[in-house]
Amino acid sequence: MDINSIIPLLLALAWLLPLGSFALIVLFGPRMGRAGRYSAYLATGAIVAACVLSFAALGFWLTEHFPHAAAHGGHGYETVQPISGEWYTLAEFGRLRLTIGYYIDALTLAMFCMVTLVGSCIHVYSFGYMREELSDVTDPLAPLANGQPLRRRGRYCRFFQYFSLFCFSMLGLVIAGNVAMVFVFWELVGICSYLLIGFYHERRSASNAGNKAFIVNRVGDFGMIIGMMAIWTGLGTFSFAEIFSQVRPIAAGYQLQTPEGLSYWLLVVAGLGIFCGCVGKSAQFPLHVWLPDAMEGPTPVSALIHAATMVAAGVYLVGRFFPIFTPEVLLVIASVGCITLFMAATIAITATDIKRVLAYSTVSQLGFMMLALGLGGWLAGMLHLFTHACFKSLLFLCSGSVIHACGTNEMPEMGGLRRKMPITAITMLIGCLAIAGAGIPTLIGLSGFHSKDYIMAQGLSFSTANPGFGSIFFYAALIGAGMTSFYMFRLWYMTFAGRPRDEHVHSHAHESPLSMTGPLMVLAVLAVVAAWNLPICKLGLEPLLEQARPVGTAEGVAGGMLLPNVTMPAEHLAHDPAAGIAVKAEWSAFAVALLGFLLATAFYGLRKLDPADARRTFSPLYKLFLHKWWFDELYALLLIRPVLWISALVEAIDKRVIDWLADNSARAVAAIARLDDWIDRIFVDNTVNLLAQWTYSTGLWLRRIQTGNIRQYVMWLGAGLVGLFVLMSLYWNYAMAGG
Amino acid sequence: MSIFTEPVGLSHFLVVGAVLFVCGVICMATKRNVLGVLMGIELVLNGANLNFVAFGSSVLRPPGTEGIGMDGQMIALFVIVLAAAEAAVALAIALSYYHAHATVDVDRGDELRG
Amino acid sequence: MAELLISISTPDWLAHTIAALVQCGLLLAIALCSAAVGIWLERKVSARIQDRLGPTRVGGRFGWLQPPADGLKLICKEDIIPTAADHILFRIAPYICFCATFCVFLALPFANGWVAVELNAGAFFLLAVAGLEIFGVILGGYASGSKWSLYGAMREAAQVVSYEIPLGLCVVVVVILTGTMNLVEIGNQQAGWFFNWHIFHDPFTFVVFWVYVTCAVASSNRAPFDLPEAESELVAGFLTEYSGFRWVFFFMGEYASMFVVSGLGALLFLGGWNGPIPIASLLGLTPDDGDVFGWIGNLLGMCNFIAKAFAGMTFMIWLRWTLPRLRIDQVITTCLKYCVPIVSAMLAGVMLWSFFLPGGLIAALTRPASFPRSAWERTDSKPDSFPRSAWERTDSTLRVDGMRDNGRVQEEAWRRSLPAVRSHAERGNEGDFQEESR
Amino acid sequence: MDTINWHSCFFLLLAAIACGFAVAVVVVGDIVRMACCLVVSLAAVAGLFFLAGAEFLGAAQLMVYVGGTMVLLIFGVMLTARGPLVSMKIGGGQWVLALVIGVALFAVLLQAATSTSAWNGPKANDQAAVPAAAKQDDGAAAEQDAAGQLGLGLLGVREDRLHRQDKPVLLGGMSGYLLAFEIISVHLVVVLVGAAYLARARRRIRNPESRAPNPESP
Repeated sequence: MDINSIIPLLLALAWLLPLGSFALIVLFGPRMGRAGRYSAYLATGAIVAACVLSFAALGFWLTEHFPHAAAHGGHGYETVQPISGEWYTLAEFGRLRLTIGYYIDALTLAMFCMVTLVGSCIHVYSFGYMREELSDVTDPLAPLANGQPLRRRGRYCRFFQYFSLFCFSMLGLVIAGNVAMVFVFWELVGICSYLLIGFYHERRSASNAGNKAFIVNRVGDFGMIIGMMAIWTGLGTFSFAEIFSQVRPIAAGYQLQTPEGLSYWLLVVAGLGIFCGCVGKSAQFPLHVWLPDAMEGPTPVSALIHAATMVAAGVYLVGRFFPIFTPEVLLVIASVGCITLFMAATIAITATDIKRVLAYSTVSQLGFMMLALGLGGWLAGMLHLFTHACFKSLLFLCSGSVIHACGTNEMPEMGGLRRKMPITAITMLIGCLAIAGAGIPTLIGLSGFHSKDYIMAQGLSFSTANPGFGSIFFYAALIGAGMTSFYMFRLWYMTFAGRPRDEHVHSHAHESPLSMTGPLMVLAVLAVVAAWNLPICKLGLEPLLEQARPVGTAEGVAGGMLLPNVTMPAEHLAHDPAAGIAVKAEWSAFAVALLGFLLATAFYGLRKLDPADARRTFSPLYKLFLHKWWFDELYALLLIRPVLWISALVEAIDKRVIDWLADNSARAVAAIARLDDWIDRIFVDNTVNLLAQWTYSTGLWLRRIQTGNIRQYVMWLGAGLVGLFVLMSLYWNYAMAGG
Repeated sequence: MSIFTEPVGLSHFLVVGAVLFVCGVICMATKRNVLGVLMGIELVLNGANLNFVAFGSSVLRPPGTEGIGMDGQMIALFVIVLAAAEAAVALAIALSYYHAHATVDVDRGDELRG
Repeated sequence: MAELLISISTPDWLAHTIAALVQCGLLLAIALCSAAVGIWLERKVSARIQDRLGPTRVGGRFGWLQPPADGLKLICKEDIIPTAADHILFRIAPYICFCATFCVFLALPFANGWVAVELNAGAFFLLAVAGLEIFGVILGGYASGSKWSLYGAMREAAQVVSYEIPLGLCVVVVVILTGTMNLVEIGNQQAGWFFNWHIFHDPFTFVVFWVYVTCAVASSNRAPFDLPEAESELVAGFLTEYSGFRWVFFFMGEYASMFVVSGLGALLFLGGWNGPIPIASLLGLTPDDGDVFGWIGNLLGMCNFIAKAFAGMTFMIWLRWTLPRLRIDQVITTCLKYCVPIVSAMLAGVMLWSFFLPGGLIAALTRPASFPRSAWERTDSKPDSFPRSAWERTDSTLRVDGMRDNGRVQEEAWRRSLPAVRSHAERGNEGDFQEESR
Repeated sequence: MDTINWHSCFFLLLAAIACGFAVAVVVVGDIVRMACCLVVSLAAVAGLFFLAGAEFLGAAQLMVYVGGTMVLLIFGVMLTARGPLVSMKIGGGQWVLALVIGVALFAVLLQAATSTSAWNGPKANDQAAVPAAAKQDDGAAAEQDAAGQLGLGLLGVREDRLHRQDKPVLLGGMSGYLLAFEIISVHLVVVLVGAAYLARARRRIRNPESRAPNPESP
């Protein structure tokens, strides 16, 4: 077997294992041990096995395609042809084929490894975190009508069942070989997200958050369906390989061009539609409102789904569809990413709920990725996707550990926890450093340092290539990076440093069990090293991803129809030592990060400055940020109220007009029916009765013929025969027989 | 020119068939015994059968005319077989009738009269 | 004979009538003689079995004339008709019985071509007419007005109607084997040595023969199947009220029918007039050697046939005095549970045998392996002149064949395609084939 | 004096027997005598079949009708005529009515039978008389195989139609009765089963107390 068949096999196994686990838990979950405790082992075993299989597949891949630095040109690596194919054809409608296929390149493999590795950590973490679900749970946040807290049975196995389903869906989304399959699994992860956000569905806020997430995602999916239809209309296929080969044919040197049947604008619509779906899933402006509410779910859910994997799926899809995006679409992506990262960062600064801070941080980081992708930095965006997955899951798990210890989400009630929970404090510090991009410029840093530097460099490269408006993106990213540093350290200081602000909380706090701290440590290591290359062979995430770079995108994009002057510079330009862009970007990023760190230390660490003063000084801004830019209110005003008004109006019309009409027509019908009844009885019935009487009397008369005497019948028979003969001899001739 | 020297023709057979047929009909019409009626039926069938055979026979036809050929014998054969079947069923019905009425008089079986 | 009479200026109609009467007389003589000899044989054999001598005085040493003497005695007896009897039917019944048996002799060949009426459906006719005999028995039993008679008649009816089924199937077996229902033809096909007899044709016919024996005994009401006249239960069954001459008719009918079934068995299975050793043809007494020699050869064959028939009768008598009587349920069980299934299976077996081993076992074993085994390719003198199946026939073959023999040969081609009717077809064109082979 | 046509003579004889005993069936009152007359009549009809060249059919008629059917009839007679003889005479009026109808029917049938001159048989003074005789021989030869032809016909092959080329259906004589044969075979089986079911001995329903066997009662 060559790797072209063995890798799909391994990945398919890794993909289907969680499905098997899901099915088993669905069928036998509650019977697996007391309260289904062994279902956790089953689910974890499945994901760990999937992880092993994924890494095995990666190993096979490396034996064949070991990334070597390209000899010519001195930049980048060779792009490797992906392995694509189909396992099974579901249906064929004319030219449209719906298949279960695969499209495997280095990105797919890396995603598999990342999802399964992070997933494994979080599964293990959940052992400890979800322990209370093993017995009956009293939920004070879900009061009954009589004010008593709800008591319900634990849902331990259900949690892991959803987790398995989610892992299956996410892996399916990654391995999918065509858009239709992507869409199916896209919706499946949406379902899982919905189920897990509403895991505590007795809480009103949780069920509302679930609905909100689902409905907001529908808006994005609507756009995605439009994009799919545009692709299908223009290209007549859903398969990735065919789409890319048609949009960027070899004959054209892999340059973007519009194939026959697909106008340029349709391509724009397709790109925007796909991006619209990604906006919904990745919580970009203006559909970001669901993600912070989604923190109602258990913290491992937030870590796995709403930070590390699912929301990254949107970015992944943008990266996957990168070859078909025209400059206009890329600019839209960059703009949306830019707005998102800035806005979310500002909200994160003022938030006090620890998970909300992290949620807005996630939104902001996703904005970073979108920005990088939009500016042509495919590698930057993807690299940040992976590093972000590592440190954001770490951060969430740490926050989960804290919440588990304190029983509250509010940072103002915490403080001084570092002595009580040293491991959590240290790992979270590493996470903060990583997300803030700590490192020594031009030399080495934590994972976030490298990926963020790529983004900054691309932003700077873009602003260089497009003087004027181009610099907006760079500076927005720069400010965003500074704010990231600020709010992350604010979070750490408020939680772990200083004195305890709430004695009750502090006295109850304790370090989490090993099943929770273990994953924390693993992820902390990952958060540090994720972006590093191995010392000698130069193997790392970056060269690997470089293998998956869509062909033809390394040279940058320029000259859209609408925006002929915009240029998305090639990515390697930013790292050209001669231009010095990378160095500049690194130093500026380092500087703003340091500034943010110093500010945070001044405000919250050393308490030299009072945050309340700052609040008073920037009161309008503070209010704006605190109320999340009034997005929820805006949506309520723009969408929900009108809908309610229209509903009320329709209700009124229904009651006043339609009901009246219905009532009166019913009365009219009743009146007509009475008239009809009268006619019926007088005329029709009598007629029918008369006929029946005639029939009856005729029958009475005729029954006398039926004597029951066989011999009489025989005589009639004979007489009839004679009669027939006579008639025939009189009237019959051969012509009548048709002869 | 007597009948003894003339070859017989089709009509001769047909006349015999007609006699059998009419006898059968009269038998059916005049017998009160179920079995008598049954015998009448047999006679009628035989009369018809004789006609079939006669029409199918090549002996009885003037030269140059083509009759119904083997069809005549074939149909007659079927009639014989079906008549046997009919007789079996009819006898079974007669037995049932006897069990029910303690007689074989068909005039007594007029429960279905109008 | 009619021609002879016409030649001596007898009127035409009279000549024919006389000829017919003479032939009838001959047949009647045979029927009566066979009955008489049968009765004598019965007496002697039963006596021997019971360690007696039997009739010894009338007509010499062996009591030759005992049957005529018996007949004379019975004719002299008072003719009794019971008052409760249905007079007409009571009188008619013995005649019906005897006439039916006599009619059988019409179609029974005694030698090659020596048959009163050579019927194409001879075997079938014989069976049909032999079945009529019971009509007389039933009428007699009913008309006697006695319950014993009625019981006997009922038993007779049940038994004979049941046994007609396996009996007919046995005949069908032979008909399938020979492809004809003409009894003369059946007899001639067994010409030659005894291994040409149908009983030795294959293992199935051997079994069928014994089934035939059983059924023949049963259908002629002989012990151990003599329930209709079971003297220990029913006085004398349907014969109870009969006496004198009418009784003689029944009795002669019974013995004549014994002769008929024995003769039929000999004809169907034991080669008819063809002996174990073909004496006639060895001595040159075939019709080819001249009329007179042929006639002598036929005479020998007739003797052979009659000897076989009497051997069969002797066997039946032997059975009667050896075996006890069966119960009625045993009789019916023997018929429906044993004879019918066995003979059905044998029928299938014979069909398969004649399809797959048409030349017989020895021929099949000694035949070169390359020789085609299919039945329709067996003895085809011109394998390529006729298409294999009717469905392959082309118009050209039709036309050519039609010119040859006015459509006759084209029918041959047709029949050849169906193995079941092939031999039947060959028979019709035997002359043609002989000519071709010469 | 013309030569006597024995064929016609025997026809007359048998026709007289058939018709005479058929009339006897109508006239005779006793059921068993009727059956007897019927048998004779049917046997005569079988003879007529022989005369018409249908040997096999004649034998079948003898076997099935005269043998089988009549035995069944007599069975019926035996089983049903046990009770006290009830007079089953019918009134003279009905007789007259039946006779009128019968005679009328006979009249029309007779008219139909004799109206076609071609049916009156080959006349001696006809030009075709000599060929007719030859034809008769031919016919006899053809009829020799009647049983075989019938058998083939039942298997779906019409031998006597082999030369007919005028209609495509008849081409090759493929106009036999295989389907009818199969249907009739199945029909026979069904009828036998049905007849056995109808005629089965019904168990009388007795009172529960008398159902138990009583050893004292005979």
